[in-house]
Amino acid sequence: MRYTRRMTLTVTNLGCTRGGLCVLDGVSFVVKPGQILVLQGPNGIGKTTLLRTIAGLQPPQSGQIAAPADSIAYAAHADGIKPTLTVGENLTFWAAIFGTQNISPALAAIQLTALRSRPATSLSAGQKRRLGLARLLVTGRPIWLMDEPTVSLDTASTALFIAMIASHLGQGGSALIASHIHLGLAAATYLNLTPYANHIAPQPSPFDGVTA
Amino acid sequence: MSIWEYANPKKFMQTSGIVLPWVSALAAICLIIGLTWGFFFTPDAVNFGATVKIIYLHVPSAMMAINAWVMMLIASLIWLIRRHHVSALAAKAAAPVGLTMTLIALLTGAIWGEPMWGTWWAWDPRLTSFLILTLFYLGYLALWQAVDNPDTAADLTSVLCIVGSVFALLSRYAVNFWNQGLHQGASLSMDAKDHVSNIYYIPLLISIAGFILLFLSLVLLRTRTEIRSRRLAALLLRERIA
Amino acid sequence: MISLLMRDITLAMRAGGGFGLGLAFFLLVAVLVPLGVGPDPITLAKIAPGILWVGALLACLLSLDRLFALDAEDGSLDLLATAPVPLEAVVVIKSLAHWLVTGLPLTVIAPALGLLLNLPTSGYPWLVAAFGLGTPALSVIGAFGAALTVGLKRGGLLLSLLVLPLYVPTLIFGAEVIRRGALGLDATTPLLFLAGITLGSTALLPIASAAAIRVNLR
Amino acid sequence: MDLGKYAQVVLWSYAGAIALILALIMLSLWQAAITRRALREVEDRQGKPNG
Repeated sequence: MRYTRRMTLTVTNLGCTRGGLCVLDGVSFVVKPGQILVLQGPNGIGKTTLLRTIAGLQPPQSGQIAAPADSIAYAAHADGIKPTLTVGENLTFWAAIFGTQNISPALAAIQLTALRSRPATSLSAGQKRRLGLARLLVTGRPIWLMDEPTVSLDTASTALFIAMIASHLGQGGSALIASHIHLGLAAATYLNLTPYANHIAPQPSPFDGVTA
Repeated sequence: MSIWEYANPKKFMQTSGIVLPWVSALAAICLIIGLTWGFFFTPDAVNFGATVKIIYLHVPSAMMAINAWVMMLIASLIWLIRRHHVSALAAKAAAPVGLTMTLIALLTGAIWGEPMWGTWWAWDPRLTSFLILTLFYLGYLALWQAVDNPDTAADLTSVLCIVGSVFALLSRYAVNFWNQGLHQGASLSMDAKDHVSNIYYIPLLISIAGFILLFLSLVLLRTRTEIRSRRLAALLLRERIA
Repeated sequence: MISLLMRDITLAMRAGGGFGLGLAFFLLVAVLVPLGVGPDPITLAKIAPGILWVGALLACLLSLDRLFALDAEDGSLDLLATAPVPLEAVVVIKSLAHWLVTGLPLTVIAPALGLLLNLPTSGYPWLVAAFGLGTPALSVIGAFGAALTVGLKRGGLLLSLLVLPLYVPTLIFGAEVIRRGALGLDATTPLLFLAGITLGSTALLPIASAAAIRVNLR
Repeated sequence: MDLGKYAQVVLWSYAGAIALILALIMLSLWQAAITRRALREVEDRQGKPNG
């Protein structure tokens, strides 16, 4: 399916917090259709926090996030799969939420068609991860936010993931991926978040100046 | 909705530091005058005997129990809309004081009712609604304790306070519906002051003023403590990451 | 949105979904009380409305703390929050699913338990009416409590402390309907109050619940 | 100042109420003192009282 409108994600001077603590500040980048941007940096630097802020799950402390409405699909560490439901039921549910009717192309893309009627409990971690990626396909949204997508994927699945991404880009989609390992994606540009990490400047607290 | 708004806890600390001694001194004076006058210098009421003296505790504490919750409601709204940290902490500070006032109202109401109703607890609608108010206070305080991030805690408790207020009002009238009520009738009605003949009225006013000032001074004191502990947490946080 | 409803119901029906839990608990309460209070039919008849309602409250409360916590643990709540579906609607749908799985079955078997508690015959139509109109409020108010405690560690106990005071109006009016019905009196006034509370909370509370979930997801 | 047969009732009410108020005042003062001492200790350690 072709993404009709051209969707660009522009982030300017973004600052985000975790547990009241400002972890990243002044982050700016643009992800045009057909592009992948991989966010790199050591664990705990705030990759997940940044993705959650862009996905709208938490308010930014400063800066702007500009993206057309309903254009962002977010895939977190946890895949949102119900173990007691079958693969088909899980995917049909998410497809219905996003208004997509047919889940077979998505299943085919991640080669889980054979397991369609198998309960999700019996899936391996890699298969669960692939089902999570298939969920992105059924959202029909061009900009994908993915948090460590290749974790627990074996080499075959990773190749599958790369092929899926490539076809997504081919149809005018784009992806923002947080990963601490090198994905080996040809068309990807990399952004290291270390310079934006904010542990040097002391936190401005509303209670400054209060004395004993 | 930026993370913290200019609400200047520092300025609050300065002004409250000046005001607190005066308010607490005034509170002490009013309480002492109101209660001693009420206790020693008022005659027995015709059908109540000496128990009429308990109104100097029951009426003010009952009023403060409700006003404390109203104050917490307003402070919660200010926090949700204007993100003023001081008002969120003031709401947190007022809760234990409101709870104590409710317990006092319950205690004095139950003891006072004993000779009239023949039992220590008579499930009278008004006393029962104070019992329900106690549950709301306990729930509110428990929620503050259960959440670690102070800003999340402030948001959640504010929402609970708003919803709780609606249901407290509903319970207040549901309780009337549930029991026709043994509560004292018009002769010396609890809330309608105009029924109280004036020899009892003046000390009642003073003790009400005393309770209001006591509430204010305790809330100011406790809010200052909350602000200092938040400041302490911020400093420790900086120490940990520096 | 229907898909969310269907999913929640199938989840509840599947193994470990806890469908029969509330019903079994309600039956237990209705059996244990006479064992505790004694078989004397007159006393049982007098306390039957209250026991049935308290049993219903606790049965609903039992399955509420998992309402959002399950979705929060496996990430569905995050994904639902970023889906093109308003969170308020998600809360309403989950409350409806909870009611269909817990409140409705309670309403169906309540008359049978009324027999156990020797409820006078004139009370049964009012019993079903009261439960039918009152139990949805239990689910909606309970969902608010579940939303407040979704991220907390020991949320279950706190949920009861937060939600039970909010159940007081429904409990009082609900029991009043059955009590008057049992005496053969006309109980439409308390029934209207009961319905009013249910409609009011169903209309307004999801907004507060969704706000609480957004705060907890932060 | 004879309290009549209700003496018990009145005295217990006053005693109970005043005890509750004093307990709350003591608790609040105690908490204030602890927090203040801890804050002063950290401020001295960090050497920048105005933050």
